[in-house]
Amino acid sequence: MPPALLEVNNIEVVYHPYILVLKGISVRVPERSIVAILGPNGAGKTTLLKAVSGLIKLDRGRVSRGEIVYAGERIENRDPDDVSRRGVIYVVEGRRVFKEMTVEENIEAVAYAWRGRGVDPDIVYKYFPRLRERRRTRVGYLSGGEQQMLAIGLALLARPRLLLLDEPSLGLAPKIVSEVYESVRRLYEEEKVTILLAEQNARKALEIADYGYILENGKIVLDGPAERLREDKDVREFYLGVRGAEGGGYRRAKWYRRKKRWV
Amino acid sequence: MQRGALIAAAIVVIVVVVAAALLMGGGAPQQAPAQETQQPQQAPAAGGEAGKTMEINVGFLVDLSGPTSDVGKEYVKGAEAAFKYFNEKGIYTSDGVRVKINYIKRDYGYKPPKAAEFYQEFRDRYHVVAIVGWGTADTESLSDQTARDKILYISASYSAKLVVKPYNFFPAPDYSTQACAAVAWMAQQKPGATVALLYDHKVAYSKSPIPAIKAMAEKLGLKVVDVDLPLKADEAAAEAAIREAMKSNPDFLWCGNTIGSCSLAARAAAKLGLDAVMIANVWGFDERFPKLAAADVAGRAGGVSPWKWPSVADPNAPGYRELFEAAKMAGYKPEEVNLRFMQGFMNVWLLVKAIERTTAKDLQERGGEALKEALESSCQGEPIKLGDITPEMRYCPGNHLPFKSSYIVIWDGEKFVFHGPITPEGVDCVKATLEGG
Amino acid sequence: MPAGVFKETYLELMGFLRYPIHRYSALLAAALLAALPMLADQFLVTKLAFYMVFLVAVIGLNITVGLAGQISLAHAALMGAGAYMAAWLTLHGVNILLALPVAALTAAAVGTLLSLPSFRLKGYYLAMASIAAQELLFYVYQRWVAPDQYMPVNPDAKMLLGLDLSRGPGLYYATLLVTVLAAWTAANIGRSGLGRAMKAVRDNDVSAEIVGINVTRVKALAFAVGSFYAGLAGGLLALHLSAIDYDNFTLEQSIDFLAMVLVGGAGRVVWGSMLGLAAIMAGQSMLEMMFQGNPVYRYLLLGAAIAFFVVKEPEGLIAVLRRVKEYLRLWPFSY
Amino acid sequence: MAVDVVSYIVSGLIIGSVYAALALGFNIVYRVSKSINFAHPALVLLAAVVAYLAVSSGAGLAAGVAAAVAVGAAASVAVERLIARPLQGRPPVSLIAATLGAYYVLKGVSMWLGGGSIPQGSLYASGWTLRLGPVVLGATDLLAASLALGTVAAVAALHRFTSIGVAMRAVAEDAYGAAAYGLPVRRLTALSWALAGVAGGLAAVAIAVKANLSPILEAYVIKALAASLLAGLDTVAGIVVGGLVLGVIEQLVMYVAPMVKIGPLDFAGFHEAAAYLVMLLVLLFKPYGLFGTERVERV
Repeated sequence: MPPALLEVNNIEVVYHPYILVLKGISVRVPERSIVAILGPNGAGKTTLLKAVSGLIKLDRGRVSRGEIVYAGERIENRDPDDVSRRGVIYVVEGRRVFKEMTVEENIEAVAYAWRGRGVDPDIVYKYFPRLRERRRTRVGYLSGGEQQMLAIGLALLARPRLLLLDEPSLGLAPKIVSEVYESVRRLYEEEKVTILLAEQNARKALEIADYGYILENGKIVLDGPAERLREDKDVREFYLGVRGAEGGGYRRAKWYRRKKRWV
Repeated sequence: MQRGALIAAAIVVIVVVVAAALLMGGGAPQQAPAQETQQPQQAPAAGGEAGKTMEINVGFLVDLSGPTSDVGKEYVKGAEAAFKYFNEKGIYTSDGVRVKINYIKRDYGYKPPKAAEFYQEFRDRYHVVAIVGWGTADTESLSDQTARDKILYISASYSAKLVVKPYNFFPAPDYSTQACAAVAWMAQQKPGATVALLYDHKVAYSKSPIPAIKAMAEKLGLKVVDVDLPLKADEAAAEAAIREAMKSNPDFLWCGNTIGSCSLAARAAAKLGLDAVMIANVWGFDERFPKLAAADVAGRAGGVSPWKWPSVADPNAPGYRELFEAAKMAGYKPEEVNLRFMQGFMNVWLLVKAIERTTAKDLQERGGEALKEALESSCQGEPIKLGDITPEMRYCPGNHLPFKSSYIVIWDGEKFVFHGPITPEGVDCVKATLEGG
Repeated sequence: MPAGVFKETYLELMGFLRYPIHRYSALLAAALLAALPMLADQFLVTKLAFYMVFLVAVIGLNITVGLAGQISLAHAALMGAGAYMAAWLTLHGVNILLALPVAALTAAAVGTLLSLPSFRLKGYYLAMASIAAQELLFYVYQRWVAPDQYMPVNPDAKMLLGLDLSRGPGLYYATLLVTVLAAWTAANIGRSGLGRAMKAVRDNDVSAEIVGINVTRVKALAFAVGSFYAGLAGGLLALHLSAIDYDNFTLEQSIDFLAMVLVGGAGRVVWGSMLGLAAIMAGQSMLEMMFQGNPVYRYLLLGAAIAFFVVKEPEGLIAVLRRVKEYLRLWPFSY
Repeated sequence: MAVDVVSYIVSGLIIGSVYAALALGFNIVYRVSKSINFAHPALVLLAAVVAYLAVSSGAGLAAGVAAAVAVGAAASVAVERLIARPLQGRPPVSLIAATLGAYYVLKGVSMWLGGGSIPQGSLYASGWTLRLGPVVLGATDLLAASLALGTVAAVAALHRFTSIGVAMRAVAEDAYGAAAYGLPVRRLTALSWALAGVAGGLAAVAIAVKANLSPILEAYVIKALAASLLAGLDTVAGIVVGGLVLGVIEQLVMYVAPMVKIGPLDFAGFHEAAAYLVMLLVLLFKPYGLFGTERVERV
């Protein structure tokens, strides 16, 4: 197997001082692909992305075992700005943009981080043209979808090689979600970025992803190419909301809980 | 655990150091606490004990870190120079026993709870016979306690309330009597004049002489108006006070605060074009005033001083000679000897005078009480004089006002001109203050 | 938990002196404190008693700040309310022991008023509101309560059955009694339902509200109880001093109180307060004795020590103590 | 009468602008580290002492300003590096306690520089005055006000018009998010502290010109803390308004106080409390300041 752009090998993550969140996770993200991490609330998706981006440090957590290899280099437990300087940009969950500042100022602030590297502020407007109309508006007054677009746009300023997207669909109307995913697809194709996507909305994620991992309680319970996951009976039932042929959803659900067939 | 061990070690070290400090008393000067009884015990009290020595402990309460630390520092220099000077020259009781003063210096930062704490330390740990102290509020509020504990207290505060306290002394007229001298001078300069009284209405020290000033002004036919000038004034607050004063078109200003706000008030007066002469009380005016005012205040700024300043006095005159010798011995240049330095020096000198008027036995057995009576012996007997710095001083039981005259010092743009001495007549200024406030 | 000790009921587990060693050390401490005037010299005894006054105040602030999380920089002013009330009562012939509870209640009443801003404010804003309250009260003391700068305390009101409570052993025992009672009560507040409600409000007042805690009431009580202690300390101050000076109750003093709580250990009401007091107030005095008359070293060393310990141990000196205790417990085989 | 009031108001505006500059240091640090920096009063004191020493050694006022700025920035960065950074992510009270420690240290250093205590002295002397009708402006007024307003304006311009300033604001608003986007959060935080120190140094000179250097100089900085809140903490504009309002209120109370007497109560010196009274009322009725944005509580 050729080395992937990002390889997470059997890592464990603890939060200060003893809370174990991830146990033995391995994820592989090949260059020029979209890999989706699926799973319910609290499964550890965000922690995984934070561990990759180094932001876990700000939460007083650390990778206690295993390694994270990015482009042939180990990056676990590095400072977040060190990691981002290597081209790994993390778009934080919940539309973490600077709400007290205008769209333009948001772009200016983030562009400051990449000054001297030929930043093109217009790249934000290129993918999200409606932000251009609102560039003098305080971001706090933008709609949720626009804020999410800005968040992704700001990440683009870094010309990332690997984009970590955390729940871009969170709290957005279905129509807006589609719009956001449209843009993600587009920038994946045009900007030649690799994307690691954490989502609860498995249907949307698997639409654009090449490969998927399913995470529960800090462990990977299933993985496979997107099309296979889309066809998987359990995934269909529990993540895509398609009722299986056997019927008796609730009873089967209990059976599933008892059986824990993925463990 | 490694870290625990380190911290444990650190704590042990701190505890040991602190305990050592507590037990040994830290600095050198007070390593012999309360040893006054040892030597004289073997010595019969009758006179002619030349060659014997005894030690006494004296508390020294100073402000080196608080709001008055700037003048406090100079005062401490003078007092310490005096301790050194007299200790080396030799202090002898009337029966010829040499007394060595150990002083215990404590910086209370102008904070009354600290003063109370250190007072207890002086009393219970060092069994001091006397305290050389500092501010008005702390001295006044401790005065009843010192009377009960029979500890002589010489303060840098000359509040009128201290005049009637049995154990409080100072080598100057009280603030009220000084202020009355200023009022008398103003009446001399311009009969019927209007005086604006600038002082902080909330501070004991600033308020202290005000009733006496009013009584004196009434007697001499001067008009007075009250104006609040905060002790912590900035320029804006000083200007507001001067504008308020200007409403009554005053001929004179009395500034009852310390030099900080008085100098800013003088600056504001110059700026706003108020043509009046400001007289500040003793802590409101000294050598630095023109520089602090940083404006043209020539002929319009002055202060009260019960003594001639060392900078204008003859350095070879009695009193001043000792002052300069002491300064030289402590390593200060003559130009560093200023009014505040002299005030510190004088307070210690007064203590020395008290010791010289006691017998060793008396001092050893009755401590502060003996010193108090020694100073009060000047009431009927021979008066006390600190060279030419002070006139003859008499302290009487119930009335510790040693003399009444003060100079008025005016900055004429190049030098300080001394007028007087002036003795206020016709009004009992101490009484006026005690009854009025 | 020491080996061989078993707790069978919740009541036992929550007991105040849970283990034999607690009981023995409490007895030993009590005996030592009671016998101190016979053992130590007068100076140490008086000094200790004087620190106890401030300990009571710090304990109070530790309840408001440490337990309930309401930052207050008006504690010195509240202490003033108690001190002036006590002094005023003695001037009207009331015995100081009677004046003490009245003083405490007065301060509690004032403190409850001061809790008003806490219903809407938090953190920085609340701290500023308390600074404002401190300065307003200070003005009232300066100008209207004690215009002569200090209010004398009637020494005749400090007698109890012929024993002078204002000096010597009388002073020590009177202060000790009040302090121990206050500390005991305070330690128990932390373990009561009210104490737990306070901690809930401190950790997250919105959540506390959701789980059914009357946040407004708890905040008001936190201020009331804290101020009660401040007032009690003020009353004790009136017992110790011959006059009450308004400069006892400055913002600077309030800041010092807060520093004592934070440095000692916020939330550990008794031990944290004691350590904080020892570090700052006693530390200052000791440094003053060591470098007498040179405040520079006092400031440098004290400040550096505070900053160092807080950075190394953000939970306060109490955490250091815990560590040391743990180390000693395992000593010499620490693994 | 009315004419009289004008000159009081002008005085208030001048000292108010100095309060604003003094408050700026609190504000910048609060925004970036979410805590009151109790070391700031001592930092201002230290900068003022340094400026005074430079001026009294004959180096001139400009050298004094430069020295104050350098020392202010250095002290502030040291506090950030040694205290604020290790405490990052801890509850704000830790930072309050630790900066109290820094306060003592900086005060000790100031006293050491002053030869054992804080010296007393004036930074600038001039008899020059400008008369505009009833209003008299002195050279110290113009110097202090222009220094103070210049400081505030420079900081505001930096924050608004330069990339680095905008980036500093981003870090102040959301350090976590900023780190995710690759902003050098540590460096920008340190820079913000340095900026607070620079502002403190300039403000120190302004207040020392207006009030002389003295051991009570810190008192004004504490008062400025009140100004920082009056208008809310969010904007530099708020600081200016807060400072000016505080200054004017003080002066107006000084104007009115001698005429007011309610029963036995008189109001001499009430200006010292009046600002706090106003602040308390503002906080009670507009909890987040006159212009502050209300924060929505989330669990």
